Amino acid sequence: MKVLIANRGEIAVRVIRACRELGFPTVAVHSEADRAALHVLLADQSVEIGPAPSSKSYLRIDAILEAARKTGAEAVHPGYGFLAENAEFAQACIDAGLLFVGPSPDSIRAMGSKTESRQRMIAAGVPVVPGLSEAVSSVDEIEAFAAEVGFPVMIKASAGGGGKGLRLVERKEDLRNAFDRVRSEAKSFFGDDAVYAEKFITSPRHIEVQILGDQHGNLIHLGERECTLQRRHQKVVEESPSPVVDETMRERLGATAVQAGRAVNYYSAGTIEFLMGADGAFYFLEMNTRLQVEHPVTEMVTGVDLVKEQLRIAQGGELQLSQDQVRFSGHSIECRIYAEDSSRNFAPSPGLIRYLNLPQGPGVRNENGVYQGYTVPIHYDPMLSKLVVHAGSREEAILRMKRALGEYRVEGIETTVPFHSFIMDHPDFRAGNFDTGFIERILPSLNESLAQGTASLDAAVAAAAIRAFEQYQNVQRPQTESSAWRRAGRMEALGRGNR
Amino acid sequence: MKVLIANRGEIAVRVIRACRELGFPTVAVHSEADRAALHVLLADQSVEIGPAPSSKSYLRIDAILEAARKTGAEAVHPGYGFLAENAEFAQACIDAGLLFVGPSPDSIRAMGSKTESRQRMIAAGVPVVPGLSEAVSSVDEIEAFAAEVGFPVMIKASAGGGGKGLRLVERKEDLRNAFDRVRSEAKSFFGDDAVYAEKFITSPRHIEVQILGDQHGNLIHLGERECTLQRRHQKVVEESPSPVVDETMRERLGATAVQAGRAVNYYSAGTIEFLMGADGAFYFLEMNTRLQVEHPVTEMVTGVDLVKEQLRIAQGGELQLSQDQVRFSGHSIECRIYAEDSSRNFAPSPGLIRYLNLPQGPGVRNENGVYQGYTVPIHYDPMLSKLVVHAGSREEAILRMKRALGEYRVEGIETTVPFHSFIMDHPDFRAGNFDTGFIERILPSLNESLAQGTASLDAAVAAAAIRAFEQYQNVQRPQTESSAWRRAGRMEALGRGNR
Amino acid sequence: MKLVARYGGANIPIEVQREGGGYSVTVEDRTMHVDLVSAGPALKSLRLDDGRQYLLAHHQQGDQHEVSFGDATVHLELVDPLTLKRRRVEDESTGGANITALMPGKVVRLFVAVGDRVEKGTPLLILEAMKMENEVLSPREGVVSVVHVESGQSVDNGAGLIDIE
Amino acid sequence: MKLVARYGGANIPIEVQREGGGYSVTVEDRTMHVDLVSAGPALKSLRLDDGRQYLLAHHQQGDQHEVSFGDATVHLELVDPLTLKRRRVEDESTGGANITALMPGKVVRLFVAVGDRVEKGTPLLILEAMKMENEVLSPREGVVSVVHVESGQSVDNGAGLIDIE
Repeated sequence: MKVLIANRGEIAVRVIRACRELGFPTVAVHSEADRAALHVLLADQSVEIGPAPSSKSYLRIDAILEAARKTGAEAVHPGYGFLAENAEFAQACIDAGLLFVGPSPDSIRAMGSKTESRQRMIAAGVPVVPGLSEAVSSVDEIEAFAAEVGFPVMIKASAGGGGKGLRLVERKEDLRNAFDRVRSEAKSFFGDDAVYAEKFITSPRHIEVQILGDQHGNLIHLGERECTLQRRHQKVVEESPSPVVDETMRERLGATAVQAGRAVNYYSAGTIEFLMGADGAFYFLEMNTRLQVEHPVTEMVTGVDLVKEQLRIAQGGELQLSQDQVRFSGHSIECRIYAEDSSRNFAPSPGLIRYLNLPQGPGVRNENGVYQGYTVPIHYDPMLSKLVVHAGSREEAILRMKRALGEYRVEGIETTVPFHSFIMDHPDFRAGNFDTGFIERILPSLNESLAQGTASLDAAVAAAAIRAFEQYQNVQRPQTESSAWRRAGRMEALGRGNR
Repeated sequence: MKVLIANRGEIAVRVIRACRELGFPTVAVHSEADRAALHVLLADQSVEIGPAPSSKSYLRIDAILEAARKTGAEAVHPGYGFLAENAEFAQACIDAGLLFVGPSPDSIRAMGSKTESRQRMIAAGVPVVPGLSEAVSSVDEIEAFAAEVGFPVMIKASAGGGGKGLRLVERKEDLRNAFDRVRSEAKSFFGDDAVYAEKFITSPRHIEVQILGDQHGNLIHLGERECTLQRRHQKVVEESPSPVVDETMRERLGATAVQAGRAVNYYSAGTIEFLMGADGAFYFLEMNTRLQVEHPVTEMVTGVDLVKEQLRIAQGGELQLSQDQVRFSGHSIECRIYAEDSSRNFAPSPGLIRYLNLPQGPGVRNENGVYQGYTVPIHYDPMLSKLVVHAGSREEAILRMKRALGEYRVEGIETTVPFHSFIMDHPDFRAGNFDTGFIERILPSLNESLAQGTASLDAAVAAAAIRAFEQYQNVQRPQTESSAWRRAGRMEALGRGNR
Repeated sequence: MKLVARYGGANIPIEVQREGGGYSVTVEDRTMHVDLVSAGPALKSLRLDDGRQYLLAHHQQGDQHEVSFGDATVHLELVDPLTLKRRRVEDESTGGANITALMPGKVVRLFVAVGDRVEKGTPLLILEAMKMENEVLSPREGVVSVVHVESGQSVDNGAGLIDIE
Repeated sequence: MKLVARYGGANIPIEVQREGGGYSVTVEDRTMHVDLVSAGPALKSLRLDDGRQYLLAHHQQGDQHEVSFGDATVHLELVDPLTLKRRRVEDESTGGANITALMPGKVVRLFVAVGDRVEKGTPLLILEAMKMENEVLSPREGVVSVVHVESGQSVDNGAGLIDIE
């Protein structure tokens, strides 16, 4: 089965690797900016589908289907992002006679809308964050709601957004005042004084559950992923299992996730995202009807290859495991390596990767999307690669990640590797003690930490001074004895020359 | 605990990685030829211990102990090879007040001698290849022996060697004739007509069992490794589990290996090597009282980090697992990547590694001893790195290995990567159907296969012709428009320059 | 050879000499005996007398040196003592500022034009790269003398954007 | 541009032209429209019209080209038609053979001296590298004219060992 991958970067590479192991030929598609991208180099065939902007290439359904037709592809894997959760694209693939490696367009559609998915989850008995589904006209209705779900509650302007027109209320006495204020703000900001209320989850964690189903009605879960560490709503570090989920909780989360999946007749790999309060209560947030960026941590602890399973399921295959056969072993952590400068407020850092050394050795997995000599373009997401580790326990996994980050070297552009080292060292992270606000809270101490590192100022001065000394010597006596710097030069020259 | 690693290459790197994950500072030792070797670069400290030849550096007990003294090291890990099975070295470390990360000198000594270890195994009830322990003077004694152990038997000159003075006997009728012939050959070749007999194991496999014990009397096994694929008595590909060992057999092998270890009061990691006949009967061959090259395949299927365990055990720690807690999961294969030219009868291929791309992605582990820009020296073993994969089943592991070998690129020197691809594709290997003669038997078809590969002759011609065309264009019009070849050149120049 | 290293606002005297197969480097009153070898195309291994070692990458632009250790980077300037003396005189007359792009990207908005008076911290333009907008602020007060770019234009790393006098 | 490719004992006519952003290459009567880009410091990606692609490394010494695909390597010679004609004339007068080291190593034994008559396959010397001894055989019959090395000497890859006339 020839598979076209409608994506780029590390996820396209991931899918190509899975296809190769299944003996499926692969077709990469790419924008004009991506001819030398790693996913293009690794595929058996490749087709250019448009100019650099995604809207003119990776989001062009017609161009992708044309590439499939031209190369005789029989299936399309959408990866994540781009068209992965676009029901129209899934349908267009099916209409073109291609297998879509994902769920049905109906499942995508049902879970794609916040309001529809919330309604369907409520109907299926899946807990959602308690809230008033309609705007209220009096504070009494909110008081009744708060009496039911408990404080704190958040009063929100129905037309709100951008952090405006909302107010957190901790005590009953403050309700009326807050209600009046939000209404008046809503009126002045949005010209609409409708307000509603939601339960506010204090110090929440973001916990998600991987589900996997086939087209024959089998649907299982593969445990949870801890995705609480986020910066600007972007996940930074993920792990499995979660340090706050025990076996009983895992069974409850898993059963709820399977229930959610069943409600939309789900098949292929999918993820149910939950918000979990400090009290362990959890609420459905949304479903991602596709492979997740952080899927490898689940693969490491369960031994299931999710991408191969997706491909087998798309072909009509049955699940290879029943729920009883799923075994969890050890602990896995993933760090997303971005082309961003941790020391300059995460400014993007595209450009030529002059040198790249990926960490290796036991328990280390690189899901790399780039290579040495590649120029990271300015047009796309700054994620370069994912670094994943697996070890017997959480503590060992953290130390392994720290070791691996120490081997990671990227020259030419800046990356978030030092930021991840900082997180791995943080006592609260080590203790598993964090919520969704953790990253923002620790950022102020990051720069201080970055300034230190293992760097020896004297060593740096020595290296630079020797270089200056050698340059001076070369000017004075061009044919002096060999030096490390010139030996280095010769080695590079050798490396470059033809033999 | 500061650890000195008395070794080089990939195993020294492996030990450094384990130490780092345990928070132990590391000291590398190196010969004059190895200042820029990977193990030296990765260690926290390093000490030069002598000239390039091993006898003047890596085998110098005094120089190594002096390096430990100078750097304040508290423990010594010997790796494998060099001084790893030298009881005198182990004793010298202990005498110098250092922890020796391995078994006791007594265990090393007991298993170091072929004859002593055989006697101790017989005494402990461990099966050895049946043989007459002393020379015989009449054919009747051999006949009685053959009646006891069954045909075929091998008649051997006691003073023999180099494949001379031995004869395989399949039937009783041929015994006398063979006996007379071997005696006369023995007389004429070695001047000594003493002969003896051994049972001959037909189509044997080489199966070994990993054991692990602490200094408190706990000793467990971690299953078997299939090491049958050898070339000139050098292992080429190893895997765990063995395709011919089922759970019952694993328990028998494991129990026998633990019995063997107990007979010499073994602690730390060790390996019992067995010869296994086509009938499943197995016989003790020898014990390796150290970490084995192929230890990673056991780590992949059991989740146990053998090097970390060795370090913990040396510190007096107890085993973290009981035999009942050992779980086997999936299948792992290791390919040893040598600097040898498969297409020229495995001629050594040292030199500068101009370009190196290690395979990555799910289930792939590189135990690398080299890096891009490193010059592989002529003085040592040609093993560059080990490529290890893990997957759910043997079939998936083979396909994963094949995929990973496809990503492996080494420019500047030749390696055995293509040879491994050839093995992975071989139907008998895929069927698990091989014995110790397999590699020698398939070598004649190797060259034929190498000539093919995925190479397209037309693609090669096109690439070369475009290069020639560009060179011609440059001569004609030095400032013509940009070309891929010159873009490449510029990219390299950028990579080299200072910014 | 004597040099002056400038970092953290201080001028530190340095002396470098060849010594056996390596070098002796004195920083202020601390003398190190070091050994330096290439480790591939980008890295070098620097070893001190006690065996401690660093895997580092070195980049240079004129007298500006950047030494990267993987998890941290040190920036410093190395000049010979004469240059330093000359420089001190020049420093008296403060010059302008040339603002350059710190990353390749696209100018999506321009806030200033030639002749505008700017304070330190005044937003000058927005540079977009990798789905993120980055505001470029004026590093000092002054008057915009040149605007090198226009809205919508793509720029390379290091390209001149705006000059302030 | 017209070329002749020599491999497998045959002379194959080749024509290369620039075409759009890529090239058209004709090998005998087969015309390919190809696209070629750099992929890092050592590799290039070559793509044919139908999207099939190859990640290859190219090395060259004079007219000798080596194209490596990772699991297989193709050696070929590329000359222009005129050179080929000239070469044919030279080939008539058979020359000698200069045996060079195919790997760096150490000469551990020398079997021949200047003036010795050798057959094709006569062992000339043993070169040791990485714990293995490698016998170097004479590629043709003739007389040893120069011995460039002595026993115990270390040699680099490509170093001259013995000349035969």
